[in-house]
Parts: sequence; structure tokens; C-alpha cells
Amino acid sequence: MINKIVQSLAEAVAGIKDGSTVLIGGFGSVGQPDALIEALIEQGAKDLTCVANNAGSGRTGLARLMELGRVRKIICSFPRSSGSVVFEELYKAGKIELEIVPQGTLAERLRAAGAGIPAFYTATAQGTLLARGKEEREFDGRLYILERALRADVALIEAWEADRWGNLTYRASGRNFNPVMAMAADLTIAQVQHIRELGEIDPERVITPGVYVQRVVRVDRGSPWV
Amino acid sequence: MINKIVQSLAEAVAGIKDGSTVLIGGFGSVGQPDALIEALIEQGAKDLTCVANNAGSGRTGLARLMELGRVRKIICSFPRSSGSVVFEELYKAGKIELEIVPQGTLAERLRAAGAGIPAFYTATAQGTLLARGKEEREFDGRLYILERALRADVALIEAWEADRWGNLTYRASGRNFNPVMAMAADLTIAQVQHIRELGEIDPERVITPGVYVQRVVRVDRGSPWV
Amino acid sequence: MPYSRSEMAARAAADIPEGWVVNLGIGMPTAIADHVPLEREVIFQSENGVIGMGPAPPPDRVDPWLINAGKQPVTLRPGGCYVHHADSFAMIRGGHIDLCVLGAFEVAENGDLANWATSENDTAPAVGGAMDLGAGAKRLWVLMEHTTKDGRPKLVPSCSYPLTALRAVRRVYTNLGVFDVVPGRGFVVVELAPGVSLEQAQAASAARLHTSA
Amino acid sequence: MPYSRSEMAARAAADIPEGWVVNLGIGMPTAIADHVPLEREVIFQSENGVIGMGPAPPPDRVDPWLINAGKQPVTLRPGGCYVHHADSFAMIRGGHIDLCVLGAFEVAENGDLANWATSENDTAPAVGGAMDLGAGAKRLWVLMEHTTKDGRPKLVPSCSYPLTALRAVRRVYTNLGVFDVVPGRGFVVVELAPGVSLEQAQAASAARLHTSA
Repeated sequence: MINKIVQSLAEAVAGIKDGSTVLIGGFGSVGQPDALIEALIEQGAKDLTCVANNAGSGRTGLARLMELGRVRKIICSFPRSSGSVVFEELYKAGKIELEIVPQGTLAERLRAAGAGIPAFYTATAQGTLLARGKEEREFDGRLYILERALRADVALIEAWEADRWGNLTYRASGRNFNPVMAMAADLTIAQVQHIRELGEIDPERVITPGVYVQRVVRVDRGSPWV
Repeated sequence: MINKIVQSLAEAVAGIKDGSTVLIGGFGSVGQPDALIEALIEQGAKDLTCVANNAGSGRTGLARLMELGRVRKIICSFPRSSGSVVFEELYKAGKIELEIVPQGTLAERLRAAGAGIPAFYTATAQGTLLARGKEEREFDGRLYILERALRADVALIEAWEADRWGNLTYRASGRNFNPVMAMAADLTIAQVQHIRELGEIDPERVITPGVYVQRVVRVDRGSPWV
Repeated sequence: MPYSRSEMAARAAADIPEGWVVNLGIGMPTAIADHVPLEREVIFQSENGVIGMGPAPPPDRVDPWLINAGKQPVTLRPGGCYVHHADSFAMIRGGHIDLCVLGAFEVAENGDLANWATSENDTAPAVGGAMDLGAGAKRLWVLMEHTTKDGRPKLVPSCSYPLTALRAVRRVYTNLGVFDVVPGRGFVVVELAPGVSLEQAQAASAARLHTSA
Repeated sequence: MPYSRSEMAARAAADIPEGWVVNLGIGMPTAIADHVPLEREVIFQSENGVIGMGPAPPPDRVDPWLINAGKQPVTLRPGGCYVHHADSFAMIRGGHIDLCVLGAFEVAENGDLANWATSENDTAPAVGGAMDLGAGAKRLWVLMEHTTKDGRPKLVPSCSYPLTALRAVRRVYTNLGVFDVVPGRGFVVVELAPGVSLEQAQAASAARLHTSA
């Protein structure tokens, strides 16, 4: 019997190695795997490259992981969100590397990694600072730049429902980066609000097939999130 | 009020021009927009480039369109399905051009067109006859070939449900090429089994947002398809 | 009298026809939606995968799972739906967004847009989805004050700040008026705010303002 | 006695562990699924976007909307789901399929596969998803008769037919036995069908058969 459901957060993040590239889902506070990030803090892996839309805020979660000196590099589209104080401090002190990627290019680089596309061309960022060092090429009279797939060792994501095969649904804007990150990592770990019996989730409503998911852990966020 | 629902098949295919590239959804008989193809036969556009997984079968539908001499070129992955007699005749007589594309590359070229990606690299077909004349390039020690986006003027697709904004759901394996073809054409026309009130379709269950759809026509296939 | 912020948003909103798919940037452009009546069906799209956003919910009816790109609570209209980030940006990059309205630091008379970084040495500028929207939307409008807080013009012959997108802006709405960006010509006055003269608008601009005549 | 077709399918099925995501080619490989008991949960994927296929339905319970890549009616298991063609091939190309089993015209001792066209002058060969599966699956096995109907060997030093995928095949199941493709070595006998000698198998092969010793 396939059963990807694990019983504890410690079990969910077990085995994440130093030096890993870790994808962290979510946009704003929505669909952000808070409990898994806390578990990763406990777990101890260091020298991480973290990929997320933002560079953390406040002093918890991803910001805490950075503050502890466990993040070597961050790849994101929007490091300067309100309250990204830890990142700003570390960055000014030269203690963290930054790669800024346009949000859509970030999503597409992850999708490409999951889809076996090593590289693709996009008009996004062509002619800007973020195109520096990138190959430029013309197709049908327009200039594009070459972007590479962004593959990872681990993805920490949040979903709404899961079954024991790892099929996932999301809720509203909680999808965001989670489904593409699930495709792009060797080890995808999902924090979910609800566990359903196999077959209970409408097959037409599954957004991430269990094929992409290795571990599922239930984390009840409580009101008003349920 | 946005209302993409048209009342007749003639209205649905009105304005398709000679020389158009036309995407035709479906895989096998499932999700194939039969009524729209018949309407296109009636409508009269010629010198067409048709893109579909197969090259038609029997003497109806796409095969009939070809038999009438209206198709200049076919782009597909599997021209030789059982009963593709019309295609075989025309092809032997040199009366139709053929471009064979691996099925996954075909789907990805359509998706790329819809997603603003002019070209991408794939390992599929590398080193084979189908890579002839295509740029080859190494990434991380593996060889890939460059494939171009495949954009079209018109997409004829079949879906299960639609609302007046053009949001679509599909049924079971009826999705197949339909959602990516919807993204890749300037004019996407959907034949659907059911029309729903706006808001009646679960927003989490919409597969093709109405953004990609210009016209919807209801075609009741009758039992056992309902 | 120059337009107020609300009047600027209303002025831009008036130009959006029914049926368009529209992405509104964070900040001032977001307010445009408040000036489009619900019965004029405009489909507001947000980068985080919300298609068909409705008005902000009353405080007691906030769904914490439903926010816009500015991280504010929103609602979904009947007919709205959700997609993931790659599908959302496929829609943006693929040219399926009829209109995007962004804020800007500078707009150049060739349509260049600078709105993400204030210098090449900016330590960690935040780009978000601006470059994707700038390159991908069918039409790009800018909504901004005509000058900076300290009075520096933002309509310029060429941008001094790092670019977001090249030759992308088609129209600019400011507190002083509405200006088209016409290829080969530059800024062309569409209209001026009530009581604002061409001379006043020109004095507040570094680039030349043309009249359509 | 060489394996019957059913025994060949059963033999391959026996090597598929629970939890694998498996794509079965049209024709003989499709029969492998019949030999995997439902309680050993193997996830059968089909190119047309069906994930988690179950057994064929009884004739009176056929859903015309639900077919496999061979256009035959199938069922969906609890836990199964649907994706569209681009997502289906993203899964295939992206290396998320643990195993693909295809038929073949020829397999070369370096793992080259030829299974889509019988000559370069073939007027209109049908490739379908074979090249995507050959390049994308984590493991590629071949299930085929050891020789053609007229007795020509299909295990060859190098393919004479146009290639489907290069250095892709890891294992071959035939009526005469099971053979691994070992890089730098070639075909290595894993086992022979009951009563089939190495000499018989070698006589039916154009490529050298090695023994693991």
C-alpha cells in the first residue's frame, strides 16, 4: 500500500542534507508551509540555497532560518517586502548571496525543471540589468533571453487536501508557487490542512498528482484558516 | 455583459480565413470537436494547416476536410492510425504536406506558444530523424534540440462545461490537447456538452480560464456521452 | 486643478472597456478596480493566480486564503477561477492580458519603463512580476504622479534608472493629465486635468509634450 | 519452452514494485497491467493524461470519455486523476515516470531503441509519444518477441531502423528470456525462459549475449 502520509513534522523533514537547494512555496502568507520551515529550523540542515518569492519577513520562518546563518543564498523575485529586516541586515553585511529573478521567470524556471526542459527563451527582462550575462537571441524580429531550469533537492509546500497517494488540492490563491515547486524537486514535502481517504478527492479537482509528492504531513492551522 | 456563447455552429466558425493554421483538439474520439469540424467543412475555408494528434480516420471530420482538398499541411504525431485512409492516399499522391512531431513536443510547442516562450530545448528526438535540421545543444552533459513554439489562428476544441465567460471544464481523458490548444490560438472556439450559469462551475475545477476562449457553442452529443 | 489620486484612478478606469483582462500593479493602480462598476464586466487578474477578482471583502468576511499580488484580501467574482503561478505567468507572458497598469519611477518618450530599482547599485531591488508584465501584456499603461515628491519630472527623454521593460508603455495617467506614447514621436497629450495648462504640464516634464494636432 | 505472450507480460509485471509510476506502450506492453494485482499499488500513467488507470471496464460500464493511449476504454482507480497533454508530457519528459515499457523493432547492445519507422523512406511514420517516453522515463524496458515473424533477430549490435531514442533501453523481455542492457558490455542474460538454452537464445540474436558471470 502506498502511503506518503507521515505522522510528525520531524519525520517530514528528515534527511534534508547540508548544501541542499530548498524550494519554499507560498505567496505572502498564503500557501506558505510555515510548520515545515519551523521543522527545517529544528532539523539543522545548513549551507542552504532557498528559493521563494520573498526573502522572509519578521524574525520567524525563513527569516529565522537566515538569521541562524543556515542560508547561503536566496533566489527570489521580491526580497524587499515589508519587514524583510533579517535579509536586509545579512545582505548589507555580505553574509548572504542574492539572485533576483522576475516572478514569472522564476515560476517558469521551476516548471521547466519539472518538465524536463533544460532551458527556454523569454522576453521578460530582455535589455535590463537582470539580463546581464545571459544569452540574447532574436526570434521573429523580437529579442529574448535564455533562462535555465531551476531544479531543487527539496520542496516545502502547503496544500489544502491530500490523500495517501500524495494527490493535492489547494485553496484559492494558496496554489501560487506550490504546484510548480512540487514538480521541480527530488523530495517534495507537503503540509496540508486535511487528509482525505483515497478516492475521496474528485479526480477532476486534483491539481498536483501524487506522482510529484513524496511526503505529506497534516498541520491544522486552526481558525480562520479551515 | 460578457457573453461568449453563440447560438449556432455557423456562427461559431464564422470568419475563419483561407490559409489559417487550425488546431483540432481530441485524442482518439475523446474530446474531439466533431461538430465544429463539420461546421468548418461547411464554412469553406481552404489552404489550411491543421494541427492534431492524428491525421483523421474514415471519411468524415478531419479526413473529409482533407479529402475535399482544403488542407495544405498536417502537423501531427501519429498520422498512421487505423483508418487514416484519406491521409495515406493524399500523402502518396503528394497532395498534402506532413510534419511529424513527437506527441510531447507537440503539446509543449503549443503550450509554449500560449505561454510566450518562443523556443525551448528538449531531449526528445535528439539524435533521431526528427531532429534533422534542428539546433543541437548540450546542457549539463546531455544533448538537447531546440523546438519552436507553434502558434495558430484558430483552435477548435471540445469541453464538458462552459459558462458565458468561456470558463471550461473537461471530462476524464477529454482534456488531452484541448487546454493547451485553447492557449495557443488567437481564436479559440469550444464545443461543449453543458452550459452553466456564471458562478455555477466550482472555481477550483476550471481547467481553461475563459481568458483563453472566444466562442462557445453547445453541442449535445446525446447518450452515452452525457 | 490637478487630478486627485482617486480621480486619476477613475480617469484610467473610464478607459477600460468591458471584457478586457486587466492586471493592476501594486499601489495606486490597484485603486482603478474600485472605479469600474461591477456591471461593466472587466476581468481583473492577479499574478498569484486569481482571475476575476471582485471588491475587497468586509473585514468580517475575509478569507485568509484569498489575496491579491499586493497581499491584500480580495474576493472572487462569479466566473472567476484560480491557476498556479506558472499558469498565471503563462497568461501574462503569452499576451493574454489586454492591459496592465503599473506605477513608475520614470517613463521615457520611447516607452521605456523604469519602476523597480533606483540605481544600478541598489543593494537588493525587488522586481516581482513587473518585468513579466512589462514584456507580456498587450498594453501597458502607467499611473503615477507627474513628478517625484521633490518635484523631479518622471516623463523623461530617456530613463536614468534601471529599466523594467523596453518600449513598452503606451499611455500614462498622471495628476496633470493623460499622455499617449507614440512611437517615433514621444509623449502626446490626450487630455489635461481641469485647469492645467499645457505650459504647466510641460514645465513638470523633462520630455517634450506634443499635442495631437 | 519459450514464454507465451501472456507469460512475457507476467514476467515483466513481476519486476514492477509497488509505488512505481509506469507507462505501458501500445500493444503487448499494455497487457502487463493485467498481471499486476490491484493490491500491489502501481500507478499506471497514460500519455493522454490519465494517472492511476485501473482494469478495463465490463462492456456495459464503458465511459466513452475515458480511454488510454491505445484508445481502449479503461477505468480510473481511487487515487487516480487527470491532467492535460502538456502536463502529462511534463511528467514524462521531466523524469517522473519510474518505468516505461515499449515494444520495439530492434534494440541495440548500447541501448538504442528503434520502434517507430521501418526505413528512412517510410512515407509517413507514426511516432506518437515513443520518443518522449524514450528520452524521459527513468527506466525504459522493452517487451517484444525475440525475433521478427520471419525469424530475423531484434537484439542487434546496432539498429538498422531509424532510432526512437539513444542509449535508453535498460532491459528487454522476450519470449526467450530477460536481458539487461549493461553500458560498455551489451546484453547480459538475466534469465532464460524454461527450457531455452543460451545457445538457442544466442542463435536468435544478432548481438552477443553475455552471462553475468
